Amino acid sequence: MIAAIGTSSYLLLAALLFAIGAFGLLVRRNPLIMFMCIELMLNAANLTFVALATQLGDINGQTAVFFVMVVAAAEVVVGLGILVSILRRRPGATADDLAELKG
Amino acid sequence: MLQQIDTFVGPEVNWFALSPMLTLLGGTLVLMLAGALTPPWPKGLYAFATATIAGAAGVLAMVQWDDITDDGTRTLVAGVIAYDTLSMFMTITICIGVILVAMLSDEYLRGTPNDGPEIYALYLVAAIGGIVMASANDLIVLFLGLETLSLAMYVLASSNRRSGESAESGIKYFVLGGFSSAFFLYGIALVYGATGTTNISEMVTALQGGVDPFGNESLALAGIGLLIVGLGFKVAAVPFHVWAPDVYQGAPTPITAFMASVGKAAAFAAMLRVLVIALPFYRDDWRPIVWVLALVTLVVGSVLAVVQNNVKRMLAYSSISHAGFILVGVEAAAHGAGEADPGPGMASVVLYLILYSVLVIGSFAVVTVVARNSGGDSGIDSFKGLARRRPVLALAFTVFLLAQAGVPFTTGFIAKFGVIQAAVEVDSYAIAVVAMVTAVIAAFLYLRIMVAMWTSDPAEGAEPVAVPFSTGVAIAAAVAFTIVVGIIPGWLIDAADQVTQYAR
Amino acid sequence: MADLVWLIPAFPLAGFLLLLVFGRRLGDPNAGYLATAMVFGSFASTVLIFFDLLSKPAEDRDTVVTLFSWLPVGTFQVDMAFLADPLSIAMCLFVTGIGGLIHLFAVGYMHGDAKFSKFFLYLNLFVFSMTLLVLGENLLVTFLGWEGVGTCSYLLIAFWHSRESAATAGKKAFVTNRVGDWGVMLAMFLAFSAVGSLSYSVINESAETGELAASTASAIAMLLLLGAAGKSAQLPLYIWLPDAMEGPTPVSALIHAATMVTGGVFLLTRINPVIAASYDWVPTTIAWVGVITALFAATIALAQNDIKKVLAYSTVSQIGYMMLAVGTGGYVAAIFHMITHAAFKALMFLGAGSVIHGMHEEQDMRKMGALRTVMPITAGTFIVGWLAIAGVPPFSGFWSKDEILLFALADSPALYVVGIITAILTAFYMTRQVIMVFFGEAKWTSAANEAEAPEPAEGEEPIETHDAHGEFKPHESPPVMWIPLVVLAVLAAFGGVLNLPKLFGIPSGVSYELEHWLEPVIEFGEADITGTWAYDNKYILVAIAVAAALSGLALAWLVYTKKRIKPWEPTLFANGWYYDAAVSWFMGTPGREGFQVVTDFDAKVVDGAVNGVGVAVKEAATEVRKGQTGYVRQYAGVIGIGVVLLLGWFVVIRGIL
Amino acid sequence: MLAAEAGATGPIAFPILTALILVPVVGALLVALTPKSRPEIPKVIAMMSTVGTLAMSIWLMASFETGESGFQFVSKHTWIEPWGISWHLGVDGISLFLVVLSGVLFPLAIAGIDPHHDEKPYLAWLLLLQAGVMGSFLSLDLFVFFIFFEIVLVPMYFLIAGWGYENRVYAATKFFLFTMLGSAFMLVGLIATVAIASRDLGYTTFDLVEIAEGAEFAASTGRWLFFAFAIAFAVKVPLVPVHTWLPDAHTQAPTAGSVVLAGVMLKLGTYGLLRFGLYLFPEASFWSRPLWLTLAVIGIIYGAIAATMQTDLKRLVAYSSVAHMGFIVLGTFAFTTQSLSGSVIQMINHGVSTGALFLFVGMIYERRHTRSIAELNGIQKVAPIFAAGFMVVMLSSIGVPGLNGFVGEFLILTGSFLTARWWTVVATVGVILAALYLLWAYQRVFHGEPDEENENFPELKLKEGLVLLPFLGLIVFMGVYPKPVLDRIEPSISALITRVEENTDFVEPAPTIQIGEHDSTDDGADMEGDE
Repeated sequence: MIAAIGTSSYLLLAALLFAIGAFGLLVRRNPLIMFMCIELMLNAANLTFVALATQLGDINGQTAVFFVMVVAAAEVVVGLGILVSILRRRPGATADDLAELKG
Repeated sequence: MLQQIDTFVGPEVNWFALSPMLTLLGGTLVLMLAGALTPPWPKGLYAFATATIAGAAGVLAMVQWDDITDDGTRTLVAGVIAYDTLSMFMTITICIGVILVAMLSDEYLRGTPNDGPEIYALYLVAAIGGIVMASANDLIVLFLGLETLSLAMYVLASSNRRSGESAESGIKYFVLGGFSSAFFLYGIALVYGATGTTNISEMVTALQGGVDPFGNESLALAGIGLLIVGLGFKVAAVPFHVWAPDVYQGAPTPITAFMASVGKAAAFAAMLRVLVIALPFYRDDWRPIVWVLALVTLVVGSVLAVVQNNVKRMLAYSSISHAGFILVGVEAAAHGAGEADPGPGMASVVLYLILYSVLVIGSFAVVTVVARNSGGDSGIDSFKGLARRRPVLALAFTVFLLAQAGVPFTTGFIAKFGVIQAAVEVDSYAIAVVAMVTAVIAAFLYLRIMVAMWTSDPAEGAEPVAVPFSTGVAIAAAVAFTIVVGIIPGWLIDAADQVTQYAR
Repeated sequence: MADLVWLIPAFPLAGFLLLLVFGRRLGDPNAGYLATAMVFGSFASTVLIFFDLLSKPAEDRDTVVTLFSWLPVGTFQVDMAFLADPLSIAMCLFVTGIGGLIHLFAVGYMHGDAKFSKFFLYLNLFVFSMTLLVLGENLLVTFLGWEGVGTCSYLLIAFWHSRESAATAGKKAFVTNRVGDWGVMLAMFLAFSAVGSLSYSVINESAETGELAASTASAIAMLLLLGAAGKSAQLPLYIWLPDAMEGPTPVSALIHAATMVTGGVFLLTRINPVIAASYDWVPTTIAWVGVITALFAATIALAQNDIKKVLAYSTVSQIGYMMLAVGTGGYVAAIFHMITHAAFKALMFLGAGSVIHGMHEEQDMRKMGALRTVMPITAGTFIVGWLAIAGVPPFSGFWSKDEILLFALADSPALYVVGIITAILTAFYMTRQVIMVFFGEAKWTSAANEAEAPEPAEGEEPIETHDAHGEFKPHESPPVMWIPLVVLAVLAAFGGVLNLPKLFGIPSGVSYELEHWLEPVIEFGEADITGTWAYDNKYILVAIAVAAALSGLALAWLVYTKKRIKPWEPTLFANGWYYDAAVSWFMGTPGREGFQVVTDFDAKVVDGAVNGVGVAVKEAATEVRKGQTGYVRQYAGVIGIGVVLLLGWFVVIRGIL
Repeated sequence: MLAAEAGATGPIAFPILTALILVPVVGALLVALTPKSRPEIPKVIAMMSTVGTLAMSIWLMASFETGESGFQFVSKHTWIEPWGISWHLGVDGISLFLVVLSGVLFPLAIAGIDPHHDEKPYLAWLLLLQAGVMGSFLSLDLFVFFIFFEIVLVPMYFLIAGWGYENRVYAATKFFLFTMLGSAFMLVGLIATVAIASRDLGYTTFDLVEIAEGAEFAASTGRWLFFAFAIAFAVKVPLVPVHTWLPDAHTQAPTAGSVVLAGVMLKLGTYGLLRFGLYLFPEASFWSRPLWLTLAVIGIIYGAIAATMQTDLKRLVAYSSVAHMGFIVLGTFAFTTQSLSGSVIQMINHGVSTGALFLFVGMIYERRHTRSIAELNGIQKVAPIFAAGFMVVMLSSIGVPGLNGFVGEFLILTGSFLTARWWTVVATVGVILAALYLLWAYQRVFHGEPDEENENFPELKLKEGLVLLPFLGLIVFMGVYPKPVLDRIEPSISALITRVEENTDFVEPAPTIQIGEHDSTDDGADMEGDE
């Protein structure tokens, strides 16, 4: 038998994804993975939007998601660009290798 | 025939009202295309073009200012853009920032691989993003603006391909920026859930009706919390400031000036929109948070600045403590948020923003020329004996530093005075006193730089600092503004008051 | 006529200003003669005013001359005003008169000094201040003079300032006097707060009418006594006077014997109604302070070998007598003794100066002796002074001292006994001095050797000329120096006629002249001793006094001439009961250390706290900035923590979940 | 700058007070703009400007209406309208002579002392400083007062840091931050005052007079506000324990800096206490008087003791300033006509005497390149005139009657004795100590035999003498005939006291009170009784 899955569950899932993304950013050293974590967080937000939009029966929430996707894409582009410029300078650099500026 | 299918009618658009943004957008495209299609422009023309475009946008904004003060405020494009004095004020502020930064970028970029239209285009894009943030009447739009600004900033920060520091600052800014905007977005989502809309005007009305689909306010509050995180990051409020020192130091100095002026201005404008204008209903919940943020930001910013040895980094921390000051204004605005007479809080904030922007660009302009002279080293030693080598430049820097310290007859004093006045009017004495005391701590830092410039002799073999023409003009303009407005601030204060008056 | 009283100070002031401008040009000796002329000028004007007052009926023998308003603030109105009344004029007479003679003497004494004109500059300034002191119509003008003479005495004691001891002595005199001034100032505040004015007329009148509360009156009197103790070198503040002998001898004669040091007595006499209006223990205290000082100083004088030190201590002792008189209500006696003392003490100081001059700056009496042979005039005049101070009739000192003792006995036998003992001692040590200096065998032939090698400390002695020629011979002083001696000798001898008692059939026409003269001023305070046992048995007192004087003389003769008894000069006396040493030790050791503690506290604790704050901020910053590690993930962590705290705050405050 | 907004509403056609502030500013700008090629010009301009200011201040004093208690030469123009700030200047008996003093000290300081290097900026800063102090004394608008009060820090900072002695940067920074911290509280208090007053007045204004007349502060609020102001002034005066910036600043400042600092800038504190303490918050001032009296007396004794033990001549004078300023505060919070008039005139006298003392110390430094008392001796023998001049100034500082120092001190103490008897009794001890530390220092520096470093100590030069002459003249004149000054001061003082009496239960004691069987006097007697 199939249990009905309510909005709150979606929200919970989204929150979980968000937390995973945030936590991942803290633990992973590899810049690429960190980007992916950010993507994950954004998409968690998206999921929340969608869930709430359905809950409220309001279209705006869903449209918002499209904007966010675009933004996410753009972010990745920029991020990768910066990353490439760094890796070209020092191949295989991890996030922790970039700590010249501190204090 | 066609009419029959033509059932969808897009929102009617008041093109004139959007003209500042459109001007900037058009300018960006022209720059990009021309840069791509035409041979390199003669010396300084890119900068000049940028300045002109920004100037045009600013002028248009001023025209619309009168339009608003005459016919009142309204919203544009199906209510997602607010057409009010706040947006215009910030537009003007941002345009001024762009003009000045463009002027001091010109010489700086000469001879680097970036000597082309790209950087300027990015300035304009960022400016558009900032203006959108400042005039958004919908949280999603605000998010878009924020991202536009941020993405441009990420690129700018890492734009110096020769410098590892620049790249590092870029990546740090990017990662943390993405991190925080994710929080911001999630916050929007939750607030949307709580209020059923992302549109600010509707949100206000909805909250007055007390709509709350989940029977408790947890969604809204969590959302507000996350929104504050995102905004706090952008304004570099402690503890979300961590990125600022590194990025400010690593980024090319003109870019740093751009971040500290345009970036901050846009971010605070957004904060006013989101907290003061959109969520007065919850003001008693978020005001204490702003209070704490202001306190911590003031203390940490000024205390940490004291022990720095790199002038760029010093100014980075000092800009954090300035953010604290502005937060004091926001806290004051919170008291009257959503009421018929909102009190002077908001006015004091926007006043502070425009005055501080000019101030900080001027300061970084001096740092730019001095650091270039000493091979990109902005350590305090490269300022030793500047008064001997370039007395006028040293004097200008002294003016900026004194103004940042809040000495009378400068804009810095007017700005601080306004904020403190706003805080006192709503009886938040404690934070006002803390702000003034931390200002004293911060003053030590400015004195340190002045001492280096005036009382110590230049390192031998230090050739006189070369001050490029355009940069010189920018500095001169900033000095003039700092002193003249410091003495005759009445008109600007009036304008700032109108912001409170004609904000939606 | 009497409204020309301002002339009295005007002359010395003019002298001061003239010397200030032309002093160096006039030089030696004309500057001295100018100064002398000025003082005699003010003496002349005093005499004129004196006769003018005489011509008036006793009750309106006082004229107030207001020059200008000095300190006018609301109810507090102080004028620069002079009061010409019997007391002030009497004072002026001997101040300017004797002052003039001393000026004249100084012309000779200071001859050849590098700073000759400056000396007379100061001297004129002093006379000016002194006349202000006595002529003042209110406490403040008196205080102006009071401080003025103090300053001049400081300048003159430290006149040979390159000598460390002189500089120190000057400072000591000023500071010690300041302690007394503390009392005087408080007295003025109290007087103003009580009667709203500082003018003597108002204060005294309120005391006479009794509207001045006894408590207030007592406080004022006691505070002024403190001031008087400072200025008139009484216990416990006398310590500066012996050191003041570092100054040139004419200064010692003028300031530290004749005039300034009597200022305290004058002040108390001036406010005698207040003393009368205060509690009984106040005058008693004054009397005992006086008599104990008298005895105390006399004992010290017994064992001094410095010719000037002996005279210094005897001055302290004699002023003690005056205080005793004031305390026992014998104001006339006090003034009487003040005048006679001024004459004979000035005489003896100048004599000493002449001796020192003749002995080539030798002050040690043990190196003198038999000087009467070489300096007859000095010796003769000095002997007159000696008889006068010893209280041998008919010399002036006898009459005045007798008056004082009379009042002492009328007040309390104890006072009288101490007074008599002091009288004996006085006769004794003065005789000792005369014998050591003028009689016996000459020890100065041996003193020659020392004279050849003057101590380095005395590098700046006034007269180099003497050391020039080789062999050593004391000599009589020039006329300019001995003429004043003679005049003073006459005064010392016959000064008694001022106030002869009704004894030995002296006609009432000439008796108690001074008392009649001073009557209007002191009638309220003057004790009425008629009918007391002492009053009715004056003859006995006279007899006792004479006996005391003669016994003192005889004893000293036996000791120092006949050598029947070996001299008894305990070091306790020689060192002034170690009182001065104790005070100096206290100031030097615990006092100074205490000051140092405060200063260190300021530097270490107060300022340390200020700098500490700065250091603390720096320390904190260096700690906190360690958190800014540069690791982007750590930054993200910080932001995360921020988020958690922020949301947590909502959870806690709003009780969500 | 104001001409734009100034409709000439002043009672007199020529805005003399504004001119007093602007002339130095213009002078400073001209000095700054002179080309390097003409090194002699700046001094000329500076002298012209300061002498002009002096002339105007003298004219001000001459045409000042004696017997008037109110503000005169008032000029008021709207400045920052949205904040209710107006350029409101005026002078009364309290500020008049401080203005004149500022006018007198600066030309002498400029003429008398040579900065040795970078004369141009030195003079420019001095002129700006003069503008600052003038503005502080003249302004009747809280905002205007504050900005001038604050701005003076900058020129003084640069003077100390740029032309001072070995430890100048430390001293300058300490001075700047310490004073700025004080004014931090004042700014908040000042704005709060305006905010609260606006609730009474119905409109926002920073105008001192309007607030003082129109606003009623509840005791509790008034006290808070008063303390916010008082902290700033206490630092400026300075009162113990917030005084430690002063010795450093004084010692390290160039001579002209010390002269101005002691002569005028310290007075900003005491003047502020009068104008913004007693006048604006009478109730709070009266309520808190025990605190101030105590601090003042502590300052008198403490400063004197510390001065006694100093080994640096300049530092000694600095600590003596702490003591002297203590007298002024004592008189201020004794609330009697005498004590307050005494305080005001003491401000002038301290300015003259201590200014002159610093000049002398500066000249000693010029000659011997040391301030250490131990390294100086026997100067009187080689330079008698120099010594004589120092002696006169010293005696005035000791408070010998007939010289100016006495007038203020005596009036203060006389007046204070009426309302603050026991504080006065202790404070009078300071008179003894003053003699102690100054005479001791004099003995060590001037008396004795000069050693080989000092035996060629140059005698006073004519130029120096000409600079010192006005000081000595003032010292004697103010000591002998202070009436003209007192007559102009008194009305304003009486008005001030009346204001205090209206707002508190304080009644100025009529001096003809009978103390009667008041036991305190018995104590007073017993105190001396044991002799």
